[in-house]
Amino acid sequence: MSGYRLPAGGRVDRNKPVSFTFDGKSYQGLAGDTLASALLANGISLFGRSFKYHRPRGVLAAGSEEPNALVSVLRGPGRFTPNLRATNVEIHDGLTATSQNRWPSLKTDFGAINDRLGMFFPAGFYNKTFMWPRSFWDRLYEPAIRKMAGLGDAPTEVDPDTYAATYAHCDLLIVGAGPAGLDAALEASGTGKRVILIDEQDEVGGGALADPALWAWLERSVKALNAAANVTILSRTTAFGYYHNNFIGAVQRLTDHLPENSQAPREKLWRIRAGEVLLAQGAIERPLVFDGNDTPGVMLSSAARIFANRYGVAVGKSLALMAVHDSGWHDVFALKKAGVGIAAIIDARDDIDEALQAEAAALGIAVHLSHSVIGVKGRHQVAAIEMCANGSDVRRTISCDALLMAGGWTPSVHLWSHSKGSLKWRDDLGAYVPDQPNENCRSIGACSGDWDFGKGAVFDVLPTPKDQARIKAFVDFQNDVTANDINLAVREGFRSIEHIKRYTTNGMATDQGKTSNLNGLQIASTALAKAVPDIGLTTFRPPYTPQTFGALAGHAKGALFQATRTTNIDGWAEENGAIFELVAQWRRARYFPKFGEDMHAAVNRECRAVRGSVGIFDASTLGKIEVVGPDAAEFLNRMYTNPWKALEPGRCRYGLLLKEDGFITDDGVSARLAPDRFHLTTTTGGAARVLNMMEDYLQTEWPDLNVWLTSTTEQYAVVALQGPNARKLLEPLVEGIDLSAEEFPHMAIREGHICGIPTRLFRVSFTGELGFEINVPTAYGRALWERLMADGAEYGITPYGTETMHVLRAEKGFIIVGQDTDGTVTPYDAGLDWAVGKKKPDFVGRRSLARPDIVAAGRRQLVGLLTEDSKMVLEEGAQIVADTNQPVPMTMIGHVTSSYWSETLGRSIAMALVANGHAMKGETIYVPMPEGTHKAVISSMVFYDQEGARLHV
Amino acid sequence: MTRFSALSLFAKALGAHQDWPEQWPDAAPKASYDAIIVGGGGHGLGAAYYLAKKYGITNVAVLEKGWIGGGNTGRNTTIIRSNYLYDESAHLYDHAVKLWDGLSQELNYNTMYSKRGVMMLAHNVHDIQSFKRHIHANRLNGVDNEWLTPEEAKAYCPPLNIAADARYPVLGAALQRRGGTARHDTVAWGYARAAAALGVDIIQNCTVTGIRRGADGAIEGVETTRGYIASKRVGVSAAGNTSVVMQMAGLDFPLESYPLQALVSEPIKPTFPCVVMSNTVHAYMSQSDKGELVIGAGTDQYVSYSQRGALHIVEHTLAAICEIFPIYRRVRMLRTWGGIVDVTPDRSPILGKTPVKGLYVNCGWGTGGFKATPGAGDLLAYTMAKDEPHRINAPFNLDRFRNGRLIDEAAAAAVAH
Amino acid sequence: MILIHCPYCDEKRPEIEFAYAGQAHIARPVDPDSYSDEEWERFLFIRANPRGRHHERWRHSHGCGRFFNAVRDTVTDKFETTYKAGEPRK
Amino acid sequence: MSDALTRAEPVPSAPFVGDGISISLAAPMMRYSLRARQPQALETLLGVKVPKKIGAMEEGIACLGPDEWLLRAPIGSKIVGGAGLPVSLVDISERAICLVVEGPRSAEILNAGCPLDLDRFAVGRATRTIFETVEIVLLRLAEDRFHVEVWRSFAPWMWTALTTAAHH
Repeated sequence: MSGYRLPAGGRVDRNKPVSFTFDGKSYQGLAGDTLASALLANGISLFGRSFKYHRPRGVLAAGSEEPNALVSVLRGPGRFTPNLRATNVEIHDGLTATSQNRWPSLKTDFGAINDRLGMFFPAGFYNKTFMWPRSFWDRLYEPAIRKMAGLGDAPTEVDPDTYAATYAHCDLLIVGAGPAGLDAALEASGTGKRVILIDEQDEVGGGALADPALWAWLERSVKALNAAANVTILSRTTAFGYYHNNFIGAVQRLTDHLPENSQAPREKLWRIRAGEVLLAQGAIERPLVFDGNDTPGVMLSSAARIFANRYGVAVGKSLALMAVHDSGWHDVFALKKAGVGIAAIIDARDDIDEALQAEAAALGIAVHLSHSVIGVKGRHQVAAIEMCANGSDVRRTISCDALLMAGGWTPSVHLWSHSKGSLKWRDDLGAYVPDQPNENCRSIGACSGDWDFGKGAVFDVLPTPKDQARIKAFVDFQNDVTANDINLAVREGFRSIEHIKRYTTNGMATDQGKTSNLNGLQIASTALAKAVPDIGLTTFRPPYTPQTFGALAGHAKGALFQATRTTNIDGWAEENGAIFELVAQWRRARYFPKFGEDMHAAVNRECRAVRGSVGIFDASTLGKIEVVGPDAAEFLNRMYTNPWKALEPGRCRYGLLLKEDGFITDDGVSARLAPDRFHLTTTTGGAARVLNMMEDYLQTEWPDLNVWLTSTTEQYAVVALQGPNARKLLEPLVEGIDLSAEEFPHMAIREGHICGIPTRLFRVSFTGELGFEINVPTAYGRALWERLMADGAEYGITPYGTETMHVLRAEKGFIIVGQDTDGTVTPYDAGLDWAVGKKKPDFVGRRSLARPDIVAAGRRQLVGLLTEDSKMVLEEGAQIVADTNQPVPMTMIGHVTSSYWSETLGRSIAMALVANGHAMKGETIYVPMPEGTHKAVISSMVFYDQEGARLHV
Repeated sequence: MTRFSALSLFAKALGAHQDWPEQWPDAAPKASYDAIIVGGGGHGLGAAYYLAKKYGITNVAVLEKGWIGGGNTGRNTTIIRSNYLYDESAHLYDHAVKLWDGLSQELNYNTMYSKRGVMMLAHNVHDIQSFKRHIHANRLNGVDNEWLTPEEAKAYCPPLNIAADARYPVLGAALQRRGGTARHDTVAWGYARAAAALGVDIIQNCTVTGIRRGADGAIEGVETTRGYIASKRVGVSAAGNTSVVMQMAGLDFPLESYPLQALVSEPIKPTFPCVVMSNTVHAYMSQSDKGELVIGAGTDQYVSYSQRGALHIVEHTLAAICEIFPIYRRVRMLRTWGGIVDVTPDRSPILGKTPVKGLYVNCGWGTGGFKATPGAGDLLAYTMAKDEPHRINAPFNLDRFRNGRLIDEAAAAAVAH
Repeated sequence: MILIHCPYCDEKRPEIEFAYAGQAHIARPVDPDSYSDEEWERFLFIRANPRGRHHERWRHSHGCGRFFNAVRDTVTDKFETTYKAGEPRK
Repeated sequence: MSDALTRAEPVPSAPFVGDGISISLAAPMMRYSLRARQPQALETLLGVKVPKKIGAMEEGIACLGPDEWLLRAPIGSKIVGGAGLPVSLVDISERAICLVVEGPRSAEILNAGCPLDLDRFAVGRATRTIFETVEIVLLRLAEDRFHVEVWRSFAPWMWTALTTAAHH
């Protein structure tokens, strides 16, 4: 093709030349050009290669429906974007674009061998072959297929750009700023409605941009809208999806059109809730289906007009038109008037409006009615076309360098369909149009089927004297789907349009069938001898055009991806070299290595410190719920497995919570502060779940109870002081609480002050040592911690993390819900019979404990394990068997839930769920590991201080 | 049945592909069948095929309300794996994986089973414990599953971000090398073609509207939009619509149907060599033979049959993907879609007999049914042919919800502390 | 993201403020012990899961915090009504 | 007995000031969660007026739910206990911090992550809501001034989220 810049016209700025490169070669365009218009102006016709056959392809369209002209753009390190449409890429100085899916070059592409062999690759060919020999699939066929796959290259570096997002609300959302959308916006601009007007192009105007007669009106309209305080115009913004209750997703492109990269967000996601939606998205012209219709230079008639009128670019020196719709005639007249050479008008219809014929004659354009193009000469660009009178086989050749197709119009019903509005078929348009809305939504202008482009006829494949079975007449250009592929699918028994789509991949390319769906339907309709509405319409799914992952997600990247919850003491831990672990949403200090210790060494030291003197632990993440009201005890009695009514104020109790299915879901020590006030604790990960569960029962099942639940997890920082010297350290700092063993026994709570700050002081222990958990208002957590560290120096106070906490509690046989239980464990399985109120008539989960399988023998029960080799620490998760002399698959009787080196005991200890484990104390079990089988004996879970002497001091 | 091969493809090409026969005839319903399968997805078509192939029951109809393979078979992200924790699950899914291997040859239809490996990421200590438990259980069950360090995981999947300061750092991964993907549509089509060749009627656009039971309560047949069809054996394999069909037989089921979304990117050149799953971050991704990044999103929170999901689910999913694979932020999402997944209380399937004589059920696969396709089909066929479950699917009975013998894989991976 | 009318706040609020809470009007028995295993199974696990009109519970968890009931069409996802907990089935 | 302990806050003490926006940490205050079936019970007990409509705010008390009020008052204010009565008064002074979002761009910046229609969120309104995935209590004190109450552990995230939105 030999496109060129027209001497005048267009909306480009002829005083602002822009330099850019395509495939390494420099070109000049004008400000306002797209990459497509600029390359066309430079005489470029070859833009890309098709997906399957690697056929040379040019520009088909002028907008976002373009299936062929896909390019990659590089904007510096990490800023590589594949698969952009040249018709949407705005040029700027320094733009670096490359073609795709070709090797070694666009002109000489070895992949084009596929085109020569195309007869062997019809639709669905891969279903039928690559099966023999079987082993070749993994090693040869599939790798080869994958190598051919894909369009543009994948990015390889992390994108340095940022993305923004927002919610927005309006009374009226108008999608599409063509004449219909602008008119609607103007009408609403005088009202009190909040209006948002969205358009995907860089400039509002839509179809008016290609109609100079409307430019004056356009300028006035835009000025009026810009002046209207109630109207927000979002250009370069694509409304990509229409979701429930008038919720529309849109992406605004902010920086890609600028020559320089910046810190500004590249794109912004708009999540818009609209009172009413007006869809004014216009219509897309349909290509025609005939042999050679994919040759570069064959394009939509409307696109040629847009290139000429909007960009001042003639797509060729001599253009022919193949029309079945009047709109093509008008395009050609406009082109002719703009100074573009017209070779001929060919129309497959015989009955053409006389006024059109008269205008063609007046403009000196040759007209061939009842004729169809049957072939195209030229590989990288159109050199000539072959045509034939319909029904005849007398062929005529017409020289031209571009062929325009006017196949009629397809209303853009995509968003309407997303909204689940219904569609109706219109035979006269050969298209679906909106019927009944499902939301407060209207479709206006061309996308509703309401337009004045004139009449047209509907064809499936243009008449041809050639053997239909051997022509290459494309329907889906990007995916290389031909009319014959669709016929083959029908022949092979695929009858639903969804099947035909999936079998042929018609409409599944990156343009999502914008130019191919309707032609595919017509061809299938003919092949099946069924009316189009009887074979259905494939569903439109968001997004309307492809949208970057970054826009949809990128605002929530890095630190903003998901909050990491930290305690008031976290900063101290970080400054003091803690190694952290993530527990639920929190980050917790796992251990505090000193002098290059590994975890093992650090944990051993921390354990020795707690057992020997005193350790300090940040327990702030434990969930806390304050339960207040006259019925507080009654409520807890119904929720927890054990009795709560008799608990005296000032005392604590271990609470075990089941789900209604009888399995353990949470536990924690809770305190009664007053007859009508409890301070509950939950596991770190269970806090929100437990509160929600309790609210559910309270509000739904027992609304008569006078009790209220308040989360106080974050009201208190909790510092655990554990070890024989804990009391000595604490005593001088506490006011108003007698810490003596008699006055403040294990499992008690007192309120008072510490260092002048109010505290709820728990005497509890998860370590088996004398211990306190000091609750203070959160803001003082760190200061208290630092004070204790300072004052505790004389006792060698040692901060410890979750790992040491785990070891110490395991030595005492305390379970961790979620580690030693897994959602399938009952209190009995866990050996917590003592925590189940046998006399209580009911509690959550009680009935389920009587189900047949729950009372049956053979359940996995929690036990202690002592390895025969005391130095051997079993791996957590390791499986247990009773008999090692069995083939795979082996019968497993349990698994190791917790396993540690116990520094205190000088040996390893473990906990395990073992079938019938409670009855197997003293029996030997086996743990087969890849490196060998370990032997262990089932034991009590309490490995240290079985009498609890260390607690009650 | 015309045998598919490179040779037949070549021969037909010379005739411009004009004489390919129908892959399966579009059957009209007969008055009665020996067995009826309700639901023309991969599972149902597979059941019909195995009934005919292995158990000699060829007078079989598959009733599909729309087009075959149009439900979850054609809407899922095609992940295949069998590294489940419990013996019951491991045996069930491994039965399927063994059938996937060689399915193309068995059906003479390339299902494109690609053993690309399925890697599950561990992001915290709890994940590590849970994955190790899986790995050891799998090893003793003869199911491959191995532990990878973060560096090994990165080597297996180079786009993976293993930076220690990531919000959800990768602390390791469990890899099942036999896991992978297959081409979803071809599984339905391949079974349909092979079943039809054995005499099975594939009946599309045929919605079951009622179930007829005799005086003794046993199944007599089904009412459909295309008339009454008699059969003493009816297998329901209707995924999200199972509750609706079961209610026609007077059975209430422990099922809820939720919308599940998935999405693909535009095709890009090969960049992602395996399947990666992160249950903690909710990200599931592979790359298709066509070059699209195939991404599984989460379910919406409410019961729905609308096949329409919410935007915020997609936002969360892609945020997760971009955290784990930050090089893909500039890649573009091409298409999203929704399916309806039927979920049981323990999130394991129900596959076996029902309280109604002659009525069998295969449902409750939730988000993971595709991987089980050949196994579920085979076991449903066995159960229908013998009127008793195979030992592999026997544990997946309805009784477990009464007696408490649940098979709760998700609970086993539950997070607390 | 659907909009949900909270019967307590008496306004429509976005879905992400709410948590779905399953089928509505499944009352916990006053005396679970009197339930047979079958009846207990029905209470725990059997759900209507209809195509169409569904009685369900929601919690305005990031709002007023209340559980309430709703009738919603599961095919269109449209709410017919929402009403306060404790009010009779609509 | 000992030196007083000092507070540690989760966000910078220096305000963020941007184009048309400032974001700053409010001074510590006393906060109580007040619960009762009837507002009169609280009014009698506390001797204050309690707003009846969910979302309304009067004299530092915001009605967050049908039986829930958030009381915010200067540090050192006194509140009675209500022991034995069918009410619940819980001290949550330190559970959250308050970010003051002020300036003509306040609503725009809050809408980066908050899905409410802030044009329809009048001065004097207060509600619990969500910002992306983090729960907040949002109070509008003036056309251009909002308070964002956020739990302490989420506060660093919220600070980053708001200041990032302000940068955009």
